[in-house]
Amino acid sequence: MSPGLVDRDGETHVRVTSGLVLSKRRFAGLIAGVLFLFAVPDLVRVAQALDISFFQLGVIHRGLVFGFAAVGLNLLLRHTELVSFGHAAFFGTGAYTAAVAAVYLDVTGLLVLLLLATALGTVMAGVIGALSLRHTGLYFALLTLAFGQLLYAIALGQSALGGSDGMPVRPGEANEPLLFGQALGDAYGVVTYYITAVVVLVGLLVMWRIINSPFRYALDAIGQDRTRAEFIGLPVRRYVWTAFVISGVYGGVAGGLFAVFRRYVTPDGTLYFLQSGDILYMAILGGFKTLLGPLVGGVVLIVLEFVGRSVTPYFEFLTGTVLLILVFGFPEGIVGSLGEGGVFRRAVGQTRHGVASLREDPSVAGDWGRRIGRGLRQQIDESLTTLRVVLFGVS
Amino acid sequence: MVRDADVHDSGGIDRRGLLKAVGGTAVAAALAGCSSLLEGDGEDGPGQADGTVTDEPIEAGMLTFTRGAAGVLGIQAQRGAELAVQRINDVGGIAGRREITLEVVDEGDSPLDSYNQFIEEGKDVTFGPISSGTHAQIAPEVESNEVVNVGTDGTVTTLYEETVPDPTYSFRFQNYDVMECVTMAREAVARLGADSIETVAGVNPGYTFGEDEMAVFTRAIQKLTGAEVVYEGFPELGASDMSNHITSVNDEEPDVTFTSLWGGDVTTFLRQASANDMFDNTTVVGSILYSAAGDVPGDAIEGTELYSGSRNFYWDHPRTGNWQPGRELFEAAQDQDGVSIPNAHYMSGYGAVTAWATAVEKAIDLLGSYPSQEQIATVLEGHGFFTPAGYHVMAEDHQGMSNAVAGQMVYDEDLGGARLEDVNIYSPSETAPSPGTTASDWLDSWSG
Amino acid sequence: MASGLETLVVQTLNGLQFGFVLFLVASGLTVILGILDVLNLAHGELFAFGAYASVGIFGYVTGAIAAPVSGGIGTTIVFVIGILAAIVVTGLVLIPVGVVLESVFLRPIYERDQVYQLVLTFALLLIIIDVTKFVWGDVPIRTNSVYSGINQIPTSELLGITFPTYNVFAIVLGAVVVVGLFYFFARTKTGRIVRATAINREMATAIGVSTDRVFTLVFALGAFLAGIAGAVRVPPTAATLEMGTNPLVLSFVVIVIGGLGSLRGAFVGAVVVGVLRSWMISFYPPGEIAAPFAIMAVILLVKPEGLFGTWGETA
Amino acid sequence: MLEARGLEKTFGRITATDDVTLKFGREEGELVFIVGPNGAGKTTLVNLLTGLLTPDEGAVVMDGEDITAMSPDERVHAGLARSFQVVRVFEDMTVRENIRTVVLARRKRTRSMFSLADGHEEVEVTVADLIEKFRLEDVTDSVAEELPHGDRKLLDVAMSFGLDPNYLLLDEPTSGVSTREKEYVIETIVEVSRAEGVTTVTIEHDMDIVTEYADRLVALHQGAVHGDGTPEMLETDDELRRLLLGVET
Repeated sequence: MSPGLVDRDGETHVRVTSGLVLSKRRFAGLIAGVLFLFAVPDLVRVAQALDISFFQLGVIHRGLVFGFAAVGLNLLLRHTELVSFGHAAFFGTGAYTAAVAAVYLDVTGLLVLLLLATALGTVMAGVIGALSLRHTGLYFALLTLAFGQLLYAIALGQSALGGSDGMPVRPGEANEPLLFGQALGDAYGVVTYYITAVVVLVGLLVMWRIINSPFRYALDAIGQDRTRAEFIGLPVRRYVWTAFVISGVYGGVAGGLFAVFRRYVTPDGTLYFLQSGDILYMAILGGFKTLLGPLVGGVVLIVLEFVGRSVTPYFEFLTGTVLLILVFGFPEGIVGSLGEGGVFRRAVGQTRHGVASLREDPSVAGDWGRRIGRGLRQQIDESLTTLRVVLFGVS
Repeated sequence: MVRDADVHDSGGIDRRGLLKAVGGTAVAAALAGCSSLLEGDGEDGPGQADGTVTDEPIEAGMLTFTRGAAGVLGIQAQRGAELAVQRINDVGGIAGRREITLEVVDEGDSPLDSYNQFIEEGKDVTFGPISSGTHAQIAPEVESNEVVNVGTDGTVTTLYEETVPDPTYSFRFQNYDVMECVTMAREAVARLGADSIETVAGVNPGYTFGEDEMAVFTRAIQKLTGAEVVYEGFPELGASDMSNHITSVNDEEPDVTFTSLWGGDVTTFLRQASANDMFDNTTVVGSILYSAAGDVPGDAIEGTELYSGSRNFYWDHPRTGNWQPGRELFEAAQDQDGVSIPNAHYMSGYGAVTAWATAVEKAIDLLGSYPSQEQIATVLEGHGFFTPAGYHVMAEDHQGMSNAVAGQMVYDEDLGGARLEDVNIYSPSETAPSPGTTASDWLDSWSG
Repeated sequence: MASGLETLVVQTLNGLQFGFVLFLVASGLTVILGILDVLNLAHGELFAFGAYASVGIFGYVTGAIAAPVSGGIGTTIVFVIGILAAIVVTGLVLIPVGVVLESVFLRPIYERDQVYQLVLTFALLLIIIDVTKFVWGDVPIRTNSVYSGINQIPTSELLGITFPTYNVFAIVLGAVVVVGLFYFFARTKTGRIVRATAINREMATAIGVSTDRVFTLVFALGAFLAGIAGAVRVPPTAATLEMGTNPLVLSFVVIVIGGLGSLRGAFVGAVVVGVLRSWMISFYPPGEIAAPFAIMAVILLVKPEGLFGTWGETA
Repeated sequence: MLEARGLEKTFGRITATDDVTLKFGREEGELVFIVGPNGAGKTTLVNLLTGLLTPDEGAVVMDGEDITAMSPDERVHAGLARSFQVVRVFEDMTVRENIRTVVLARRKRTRSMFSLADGHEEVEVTVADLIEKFRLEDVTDSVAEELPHGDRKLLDVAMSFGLDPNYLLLDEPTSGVSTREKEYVIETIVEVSRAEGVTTVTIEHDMDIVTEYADRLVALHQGAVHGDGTPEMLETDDELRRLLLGVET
């Protein structure tokens, strides 16, 4: 099962590793994606020269890191169909672990900080998972949210953790985490980016293995029918808890990466429940039925917010509108919609069809307008009736 | 401490002396609020005629809160900075040639990214931020990017003690925790007498800043009076209900209640305190009550014992009747959007720009060419300059030093807001440790 | 002047007052959760929207009626009635807002994955914040004479304790709404229909209940209650863009404590959170922010399902 | 031997099972049918035996071991499987994936997180075998949600057989299936359970089917065992006839 070319359905495919066989086009996409990931620091320099200021290493880096947490969250969301609204808890635990280890224990090793962050993020996921997985559905979402907020409140109240000001991730004398004992100096931002890129790739590969494993089948079964899953012999609680912990590991790693590259952590930036929401929205935005979607969603959402803030004071409206369009128009998310059978392809087809019929007979435009108008009027009529009923009782 | 009455005639300051002190340039004069004195002068400041300075605009970036609750503080700082920039550009810019363009970005959500963008865009200088957390975050970045930053606020004590213990490029114009809390401790003693202060309480915003302020105030007032702390409450930022904290104060009836609430929270606090008759039970001193000057409910503070500090600037000190620069600043500020009454945060923006601009001009004087970042930083250390608030020094530890102002807060119908009355002035030596001494050691060294 | 007992009484009243406002927000959220099976993240913004809307309505009312400066029982009564009317009007203003949000945005997604409603209601949260900002601006806005006006009426002084009359007013109003709400669900026909829908959606449909109507009604009711809460909360403080977040998060805590979708649970939860938080502030001030979450954690350890079961069966 | 020992379960004021004691021997391929009017406690009994419900009183014993406190998934691995009255399959999976999941679960392969799910020879053989036995070849790659009802029922039962049980409890495998398909479904079940030697306990309302296929009949009424014997009971027990068929004699 070595890498190489194989023949499948009469077409040449590329075998990357056992089980990962891609069409030539997708293989090219994979290579391009990896190249792009590692070329970002250079592209940033090009963008700078062209005065494109929003394309910033720090912003892309933050997007990747949050997107990575979303990849973890997605294991729960996609397969067990559990909506966690508290993933910032693991992200924040990871981030704060790195900060505490650096400041109080004087741990200088960058990779050691990452390991510690991962370890504590995992433990936290174990604890919160055990407490919130007694429930499913929205109650589970609420519980994870509430536990996340509890951690937030704790971080906020501890002056040893810097309270609302947060704390630096700068170990004593060294003043910045060291890589193999070396200070990175000016290269710090770029080197930590590459570390993140490598971690992200490895994390994706691991996640790819998980979602192609028998365990994935168990999670899917649990997500689709919990009771039935129990009655085919799956230890549901234990499996869900395991999935929860795995997704927490991703959160912890992401938090550690964030702390290390930012060299500063705050409760608002890592633990607040809106961060949990962001992680969830990244998964949806990118396409939660896909492996890469959450990562793409992470980068897009962070860049969108960053750019949005500088172009309009009403960027919340902008973000909200994007999410609305997503829910009603592109529920499969960016990556999902680009894929085969996705909304995007279908829309292209429809537009082509529409343009063709418009060319044939321009009067169809009028028809379309009338149809839309009628739909709108119907909706308004219905709301008015409902309003009347609500206000004056059932007639 | 000096009573306002003793110095109210300082409006007659000697123009020549002033110009000499600040380097005698047009920019310095404009910023000190004396531009009118220079009209028809025809005399170019040094450095202006020198062809070694290009006329390329200077790009400045400012991080501040432009929206949300903290926008109450941040927009004042922004407008102050904008007015300073406008005054510099009115006299042709730095060295009469280089105009300043100021880009302001909200520091609300990802300030580090915004700061980095400034650096990537090649900003010549940055100002801000407001929040102490942001300041702690960006100060180390300022040092590694080697581009001068003059902070407008970011009051945290540990900034130049722990975060960046030996700063080169990071400066802070504004007073910090220690200065404003010690000022209020001294003010409490000045009003009530050390002997009548036996118990103190605090109602401070429930985040790091509020906790720090209460801690510093407590240490200072205990040194000055030996008072006991009987209650410390920390309502959440933007809390809609402070009755619990107020009831607790009522329960203890402390001689003095200290508060560092700011902005909208001040108004909520004062209203609910008044409704719960809290002012019958205690005297309130507040380090930044002034930030709600334009929003204070008149009926709530009528007849109360309420004292507010005002950091390094209070627009009516020296009396604007006599002090023309002060009055001009006040009037110019009132014409700006979103500033009903300019306050100390206004001055933090104005002063930060002034500190930097006057230092650059001084460096141009000395070098005959536009200075490098390192040279600007060197000149800024120990740099003295005037603003309409008076004289300021950027001390060797990079902390701006100025007189602090405090007085009784009263409602002024004509102004449509609160005013300070019966103002006391505290010199930097009374409110801050000298460079090289930490605040903690300094407070410890006070004899009880 | 103050005795320990008096402080305890006043702190408890403070907590009740806080708890009642919290209940107004949480009750709507929990009923929507119980019946529509939607966790409405935009609920806090309905509260904020009510607060903003009420400022104008209060302004109109207080402009028409003077505050009872010199007393006089007649002016006092007129003033209080005016304020009450303004609060109710604010609630009514929120009803069409709720109807539109439910029928236009929420209805199409009931059948979809739960995660989409979280995205949708979050999108609505963001949009409502900016609409509020667009209409009323970035600066906090206040009512002028409502708070001080009502406080001029002596009430608690009669009992010899210091407690603002406005807070008495808020408690009484909250109590009336609580009673009204329980009456509505227990005794009125519409209320029973709603409960029937909560217990068994299919059966309700089978006996000819339009679940669409019920859903809209419930959402509108939630908006109405949130609007009233916003209006009650504004006079002692201000309407700000951030004000929606805190009640939303605390409502989550209340729901977790009380039990999913339980109205009675929401009431007990809100009062417990309000009063315990209040005591915490006076006896252990640093615990203020963590208090509600700590209470929640303890209750979850003792009783993982929350204090009361599913709504509809126990209301 | 699967035993119910004095099982009792009440819901509020309703007694769903009242001191039920039954034994199902492990005679290879025995077909037991449970009959009784609506509300007789048939489903409750199955739920108690399989662990969906915990009895208030009494015990469930399988092959000599008390499994009352055992979780449903542990019971599956001990050799006890069931199907549901309302089809419970994994709706978004294809037929093959549904069965594959079951086979993986039964062999505890699902614990493996990093191996690939596809390409296990023995697993695939078992899956293909089940698909063939239950005549689902034509719909192997269809998503469960989109299957015709009869196929869904078969899939549900196929999944239960995929668990390789010693005792299989089927809750109305033919409910909601058209009369024509009923025959087909029940015959498949009978065929496979005889071939595999599984003791099958089936809840059934259709007395024609019961008469035709039952080796043994258990009748429940108001939560209690009304009768336990051969299908001839239907002919001889008038009360039972009245209860089940509404036939007055």
